[in-house]
Amino acid sequence: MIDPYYLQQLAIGLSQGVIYALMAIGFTLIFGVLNVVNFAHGEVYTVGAFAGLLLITAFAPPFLVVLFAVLAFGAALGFGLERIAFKPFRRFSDEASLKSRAMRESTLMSSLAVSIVVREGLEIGFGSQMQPLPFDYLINKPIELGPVTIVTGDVIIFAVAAVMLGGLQYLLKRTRIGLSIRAVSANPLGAKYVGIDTDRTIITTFALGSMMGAGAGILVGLYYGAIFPAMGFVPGIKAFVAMVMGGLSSIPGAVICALLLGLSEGLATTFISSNWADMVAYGFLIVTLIFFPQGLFGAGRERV
Amino acid sequence: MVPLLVLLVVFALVPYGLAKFGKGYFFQVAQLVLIYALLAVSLHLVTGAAGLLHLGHAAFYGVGAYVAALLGTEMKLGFVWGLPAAGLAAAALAFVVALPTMRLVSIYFAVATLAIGQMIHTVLLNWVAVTKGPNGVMLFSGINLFGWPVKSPVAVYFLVAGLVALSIWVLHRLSHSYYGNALRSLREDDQCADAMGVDTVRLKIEVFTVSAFFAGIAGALWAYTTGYVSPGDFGFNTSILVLAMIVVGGLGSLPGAIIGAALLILLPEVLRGIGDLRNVMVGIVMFVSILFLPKGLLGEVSALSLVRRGFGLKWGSAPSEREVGWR
Amino acid sequence: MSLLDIRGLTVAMGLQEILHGVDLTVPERGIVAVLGSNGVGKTTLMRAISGIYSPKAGSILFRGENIARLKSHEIVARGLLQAPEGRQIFASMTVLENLAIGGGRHGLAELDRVLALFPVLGQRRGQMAGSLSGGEQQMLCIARALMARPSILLLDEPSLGLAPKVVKSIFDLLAQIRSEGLSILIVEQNAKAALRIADRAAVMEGGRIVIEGPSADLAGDPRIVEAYLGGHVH
Amino acid sequence: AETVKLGYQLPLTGNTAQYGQDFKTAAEIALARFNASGRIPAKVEIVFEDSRSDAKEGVTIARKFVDDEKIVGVLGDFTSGVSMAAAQVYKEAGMPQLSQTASHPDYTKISEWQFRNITTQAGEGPYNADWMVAKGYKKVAVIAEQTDWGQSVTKYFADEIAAKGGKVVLTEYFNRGLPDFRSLLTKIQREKPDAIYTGFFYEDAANFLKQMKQLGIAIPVFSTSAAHNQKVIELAGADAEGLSLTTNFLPNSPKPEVKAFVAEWVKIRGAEPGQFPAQAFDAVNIMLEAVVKTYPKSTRAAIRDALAATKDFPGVTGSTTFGADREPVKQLSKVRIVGGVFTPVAD
Amino acid sequence: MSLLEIENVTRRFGGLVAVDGVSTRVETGELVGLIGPNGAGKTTLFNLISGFTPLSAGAVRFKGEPIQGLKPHRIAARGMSRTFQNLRVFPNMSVFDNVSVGAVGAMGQSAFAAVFGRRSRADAISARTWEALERVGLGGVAEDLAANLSYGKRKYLEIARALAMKPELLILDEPAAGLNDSETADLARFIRSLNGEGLSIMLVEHDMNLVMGICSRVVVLASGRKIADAEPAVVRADPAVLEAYLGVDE
Ligand SMILES: Nc1ncnc2c1ncn2[C@@H]1O[C@H](COP(=O)(O)OP(=O)(O)OP(=O)(O)O)[C@@H](O)[C@H]1O
Ligand SMILES: Nc1ncnc2c1ncn2[C@@H]1O[C@H](COP(=O)(O)OP(=O)(O)OP(=O)(O)O)[C@@H](O)[C@H]1O
Ligand SMILES: [Mg+2]
Ligand SMILES: [Mg+2]
Repeated sequence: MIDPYYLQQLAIGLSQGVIYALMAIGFTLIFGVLNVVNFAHGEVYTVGAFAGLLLITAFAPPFLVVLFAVLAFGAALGFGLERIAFKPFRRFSDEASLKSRAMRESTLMSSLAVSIVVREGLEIGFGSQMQPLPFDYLINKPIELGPVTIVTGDVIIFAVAAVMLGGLQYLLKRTRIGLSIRAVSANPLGAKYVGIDTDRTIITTFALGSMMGAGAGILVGLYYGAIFPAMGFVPGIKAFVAMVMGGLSSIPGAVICALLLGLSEGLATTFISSNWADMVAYGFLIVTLIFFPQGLFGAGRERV
Repeated sequence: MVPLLVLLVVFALVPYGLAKFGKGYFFQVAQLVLIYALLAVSLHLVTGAAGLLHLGHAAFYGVGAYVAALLGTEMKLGFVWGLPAAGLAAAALAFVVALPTMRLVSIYFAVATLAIGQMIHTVLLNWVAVTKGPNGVMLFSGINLFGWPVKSPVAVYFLVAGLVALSIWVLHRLSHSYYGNALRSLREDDQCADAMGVDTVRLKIEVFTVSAFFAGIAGALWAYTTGYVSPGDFGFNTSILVLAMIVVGGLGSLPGAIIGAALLILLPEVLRGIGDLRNVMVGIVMFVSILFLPKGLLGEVSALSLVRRGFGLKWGSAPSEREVGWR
Repeated sequence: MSLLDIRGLTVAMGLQEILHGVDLTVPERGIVAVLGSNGVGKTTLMRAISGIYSPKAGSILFRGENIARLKSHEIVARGLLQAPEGRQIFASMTVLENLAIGGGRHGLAELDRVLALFPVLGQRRGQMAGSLSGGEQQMLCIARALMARPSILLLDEPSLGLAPKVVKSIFDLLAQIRSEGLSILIVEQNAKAALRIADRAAVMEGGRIVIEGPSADLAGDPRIVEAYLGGHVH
Repeated sequence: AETVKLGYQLPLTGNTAQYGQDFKTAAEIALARFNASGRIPAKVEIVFEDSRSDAKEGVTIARKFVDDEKIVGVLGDFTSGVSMAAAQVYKEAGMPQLSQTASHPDYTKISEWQFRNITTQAGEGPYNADWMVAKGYKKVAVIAEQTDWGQSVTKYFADEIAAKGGKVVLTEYFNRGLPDFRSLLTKIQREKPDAIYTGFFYEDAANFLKQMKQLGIAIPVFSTSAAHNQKVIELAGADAEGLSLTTNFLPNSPKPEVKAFVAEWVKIRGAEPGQFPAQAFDAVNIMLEAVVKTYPKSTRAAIRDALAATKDFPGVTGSTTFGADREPVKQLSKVRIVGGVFTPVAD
Repeated sequence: MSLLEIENVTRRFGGLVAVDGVSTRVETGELVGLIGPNGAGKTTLFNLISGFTPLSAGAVRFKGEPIQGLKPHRIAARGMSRTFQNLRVFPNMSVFDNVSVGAVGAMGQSAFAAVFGRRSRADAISARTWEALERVGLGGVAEDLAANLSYGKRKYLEIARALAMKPELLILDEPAAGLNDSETADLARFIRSLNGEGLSIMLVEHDMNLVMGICSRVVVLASGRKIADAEPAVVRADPAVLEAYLGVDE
C-alpha cells in the first residue's frame, strides 16, 4: 500500500500539470501554424480571465454562460491579436528566400510589444493586485477520493482539457480545415499554390488558440479565486516549455509534457522544497533535450 | 576614421555635455545605457550574428554581478581582480552548460537557454549559503584602480565607458570579421556551414561562452557602480528586455544593438513625465518601430555596409575595387 | 476564345520592376511554352498569374474574368493550378496528405489516376514528403496540382531534377492530358522537349516577351535558337 | 514662500504597483493635511517617482533626487532590494532616506542616512514566538516567501522559539506569487505541527488559507503584519477565519489620529486601510515633522539629525522612536480574523 | 591508392534500402559521373560520403584513411567539399561573405585570431575568396545579397563557395538542374576546366549531354544498387541502363 501522502502529492502535481496543459494546447496550436513564439498568449489568458470577472460582477450569469462567453471573447481576441501583431508582418513571407526570418523576428517583437501594452494597460485599469471573485463561482469545492482530496476545479479543468485536446486532434487530423492548418504550418507559400486561403486559416488558428487561452484564463482564475494582470506569465512560460519538450508540432506531446512538468514540480516540493521546484522542472527539460534534441515526440530534422 | 570620431563624441563630449548640467542623474542614465549596450552587443553575437535565440542572457549578467560582489565582500578582492574574475566565471559556467546543450537548434536551443537562465536565477535566489539568497550582496568597497579610488561620477563614467568600449571593440572584431561570417553562416544554414568545414558545435560553444564573458563583465560593472546586487535584477524579464533591444535595433546589427539599448533605457526615463502610462508608451513605441522598420532601426544589411566602410577592407588588386572583405 | 489572356502585365518588387508589360495568350486546350534564360522573369510571371505577387499594372483574363487582383486561393478555385518552382511541397506531411491537400474540395477523388501516372508516389505514400528524393518531390509537386482537376496547369520547370526517362514520360503525359481538355502554360529550360509538345512558344528577355509564335516556327529558326534558347535544338 | 521638497520613490507600475499606489495615496493624505495646517510658512511638496520595483530605475531615481538641491529628504522604496540599491547613492550624497517597508536586516546598517519605521522581524518574530508558546503551540512549521524579508521572518522566529523550548519541525520557502500551495500544505500536514507560522503578504495569505480549507487541514495559522490587509478577507472569505497575526495598526482603534486617517482613506478608496498604507502615512508624517523641526534651515543634514532625534512620535501605527541604530521601536498588538474582521485579541 | 574508396556502403531507412552495398572509387584527377533514376540513392550516397548521413554498413576511405563516422566539417577539412541538390546559399549574406565561409572553413579562424590576429590572415582569406569568386565570374556582384541573385548565379555561387575551400575532391549534386542548354554547356566547360586543373570531381546529373560529354567514367545506380561502372560510351549502350534510366530511344 502506497502512503496516501504520496498519492495526494501526485494528485496535486497532476492537477498542476493539467493547468499547464490547458494553456499549452492553444499555445502549441498557434506556434504550429506560424512557427512564431506568441509572447502575447499569456495576455490572452489574462484578458480572458478579466473578461470573465467583469461579466460575473456585472451580470452574475451561470457558470456555463461565463465559460462560453469567455470562449467567444477569446476567439475575438485572437482575431484582433492576429490583425494587429501578426498580419502586418505577413507581407514579408512572400519574398521566397527571405521567407520567414524577417517575419519571425518582427512578430516576436510585435507580440511582445502587444503583451507589454496589454499588461500595463490592465495594471492601470484594474491595479496590479488580485481581484476577488464571488465565492459561489469558485470551482474549488473539495472532493474526497479515498485518502486523496481534489477539488471540483480539477475535474472541470481536466474535462475541458480533454475535450479541447480530443476536439483539436479530431479537427487537425480529420477535417479539411485541420488539414489546411497543418499545410499552412508546414509551408505557407506552398499552401497558397494549392488554393488554401492562408489568411483565413491563420486567423482561424489564432481564434481557436486564443479561445482556448482565454478559456484557460477564466477557468484557472476561478480555480484559484484570484485574477491579476501578471497571472499569465508563469503559465505562459510553462506552456512554452511543455510545447518544446513535446516536440513543437505534437499537441498530445505538449499535453503529456505539461503533465510531466506539473508532476515534477509537485514531486520537487515533496522531496526537496517548493522554492527549488523550478530547478527540478527545468533540469528535467534540459535532460530531456540532451537525450531527445527534437523533444519527446518531435520529428527529426529534415534530410539534407 | 569616422567611427573613431563617433566614439570620441560618445566617450568624451557626452560627459562634457553632462558635466555642464552637473548632474549625477545623467551620468547614471548614460552609465546604464553603456552597461546595457554591452549586454545587448554580447547578446547580439549569439542571437543576432549566430542566430541562436538566447532567452537566458540575464543569468550570466547576474553571475558576473554576483561574482564581483562576493569576491569584493568575502575575499576582499577589488575591482582589478573582480572584474576579470566575473567575466571568467560567467564564461566558465556558460562553457559548462553549453557542452551538452549546444547540439540543439532553433527553438529547442531557445528553450534550453530559457531553462538555463531560470535555473541560474533559482540558484542565485535560493542558494542562501553562498549567494546570500534573496538578501543580496552589498559591496561597500567601491572602485579602486591599483590603489587609486575612483569616486566622482565623471571618473566612474569614464571608467565604465572605457571598459565598455574595449569590450564592444572585441565583440566588434568578432562580429565584423571572417569569424563573424562563419557565425552568420551558422544562422543561415548550419548544415550547409558544416559542409563548408565550419565546426558548428564548437563555434556555438565558443560564441555562447564569449557572450557570457561580456555579460559577466557587464554584471560586474553593474555591481561596482550600484553597490548592491540582488537576484531580482537577473530574471527572465531582463533577458527579454535585452532581446527586445537587439530586435528593435535590428537583429544582426551591432550598431543596432547599441541603438536599441539606448532607446529602451532612455525611453522610460524620458517618458517619466507622463506618469503611469509610460510603460504602455514604451510598448507602443516598440510596436510602431517594428511595424515601420521590421528589420530594426539599423538593420543588418545597412549596418554591415556601414561598418565595412569604416573598418573593412580596401581590396586594391581586385578588378571591382570595392570594399567587401574584413580586416 | 482564349482561356488565359495576359495583357500588359507589370510586376515590381519594391522599387525594382521585374516584368515590363507582358502580353501572353493561352488558348483553350493549348500548350504554351515560355522560354528564356535565367533571371528573365519567367517565375515572376508564373507567380503573378497564380496571385502570389500582385501586379503593378495590366490584366490577367481567365475565361474573360480579370483575376489579376484576386487572392491566390480564389484563383486556384477557378481551376488554375501551378506546380511551382522550388516544389513547395509540405515537407513535414506524408505524401498522401500532400495529395489530399492538393485535391482541395475534390479530396482524394483523383488519387488513383494520379498515382497511376506516378507509381513511385504510391509506393511512398506514407513517407514524409521532405524525405523523398529530389525527383520524387518534383513528381509529388506535379501530382499535387493534378489532384485538383485543373482546367489550366501552370508548370514552372517541371523537368527539374527528373531522370531523362521520367522527363520523357511527363511530356508524353502533358500531351495526353491536353487531349483530355486541359490547357498548359509551361516554363522550361529544356527547350527541345518543350517546343516539341507546345503549340505556341514565347521567349522572354529582360522582363519582356521578345518573340512569340507557333513553336514549330521558333524551333525552326536557327537565329532564334542561337540567340535565346542557348544552343542547338536539332 | 518657497517650498520644501521631498522625494518619494515607489513602484507605481509593474507587479507591485498596488503597494506603491497605496503609499502614494497615504502620502497625499498626509501632505494635504500638513499643508493645510500651516505649521510652517512654506509649502511642502513631494516628488513621486515610479521605480517599478526595479533596482536600475531605483538607482536612477536616487541620482535624480540627489541632483535636485531642493529635495532634502527621501521616502521609500518599497522592496528592500531597490531601497538598498538606492541607499548606496543616498549614502554617498548625504541624503536622509526613510523607508516605510524596507525590512532587510542590513538596510539601516548601510549608513547613518538610512531610516525605516517598520519594525523588523527582530521584534515581530520573537513576539509571535512568545505568543504561540504561550498558547501551548510548541511544534511549529514555518513557511515564508523567498525574499530577504522572508528570510528574516524565519530566522528571528526560529531563534526565539528554540529558546522558549519549542521546536520548528519544518522550514520552507516559496516564491512570492506561488499559485498552488497544496503540495506545501500536504507536506506541512504530514509533520503534524501544533501551528503554522507564516511569512507572506496578503495575496499569498489568501491563497494559502483557501487551499488549506480545501484540503481540510485545520491547524492554527499565525502571521506577521504583512498579511494585515482587508484584502485577505475579501479574497479568502470565510477561509480566512481564525488567522492570527501581529500588527501595529488597528484601523478600528479609538485614537483620533487613526480615526481621521481611516476616514480619509475610506473616502478615497472605499475600504479600510491595511498595515502598509498606515506605515507609509506615518513615514511621511515623521519626515514632515523633521521638516518642521528644522525649518527654515531644512538641509539634508539637518533633516537627518531631526529624524534621528524622533522620539515618541504619535503615529497611526503607534508611537515611534528611532534608536541609535535608526531602527524604530514600536508596540505590537495581536489580532485575529473573527467573523470577517481583524479583531484585537488579548491571548 | 585511390582518392576516394567506397566499399560496400549500405544505408537503410526503416525498411527501405536507399543505398545497397555500393562499391566504387574516384582516382585522383578523375571526373566521375553518378547517374540513376529518381530515388536511386545518389544523393544519399553523397550524404554518406560527406558525413551527413551515418552508414548502415560499409566503409569510405578518403586519401587512404577511413572517414566514416566523422562529422561533415571534419571530412570537409580533409579536402572534400560539396554542393547541395536544392540550392543552399546563405540568403541574407552577401555573395562575398557566402564564399568567404568556404575559405574560413578550410583555413580555420579562431576567435582569438579574429580579435587580435594579424591582418595577413584576414587578407589571405579575402584573397582566396576573391580568387574563387573570380574563378566563377561572380566578382562583379560580390556585394549583392545572395537572396537577390538569379538561380543560375546562385548555382555558381555554391560552386565558388566549395572552391574557396581548395578541395581535392569536389562533389556536385545536380549542378546543371534548372539551366538551359547553353548555360549547361558553359557549366560543362567550366567543370571540365576545373578538372583540367587537377581537381577530382564527382557529380550527379540528369543531363546526359553533360555527363556523357565530360565524365571520364560513369557510375549508374538503380534502386540503391550499382548496375554499371564504365566509360560513358559503354554505359550509354548498356541495356540495363537504358531500361532503368535513359529510356529506350535516347
Ligand atoms: N523578391 C525579389 N526581390 C528582388 N528581386 C527579385 C525578387 N524575386 C526575383 N527577383 C529578380 O527578378 C528577376 C527575375 O526572377 P525570376 O525568378 O522570375 O527569373 P526566372 O526567369 O524564373 O529565372 P530562373 O530560370 O532562374 O528560374 C531576377 O533578376 C531576380 O533577381
Ligand atoms: N530520411 C529518409 N527517410 C526515408 N526515406 C528516405 C530518406 N532519405 C532518402 N530516402 C529515400 O531513399 C531513396 C533514395 O533517395 P535519394 O535522395 O538518394 O535519391 P536520388 O538518387 O538522389 O534521387 P533524385 O535523382 O531524385 O535526386 C528515395 O526513395 C528516398 O525516398
Ligand atoms: Mg524561375
Ligand atoms: Mg538526389
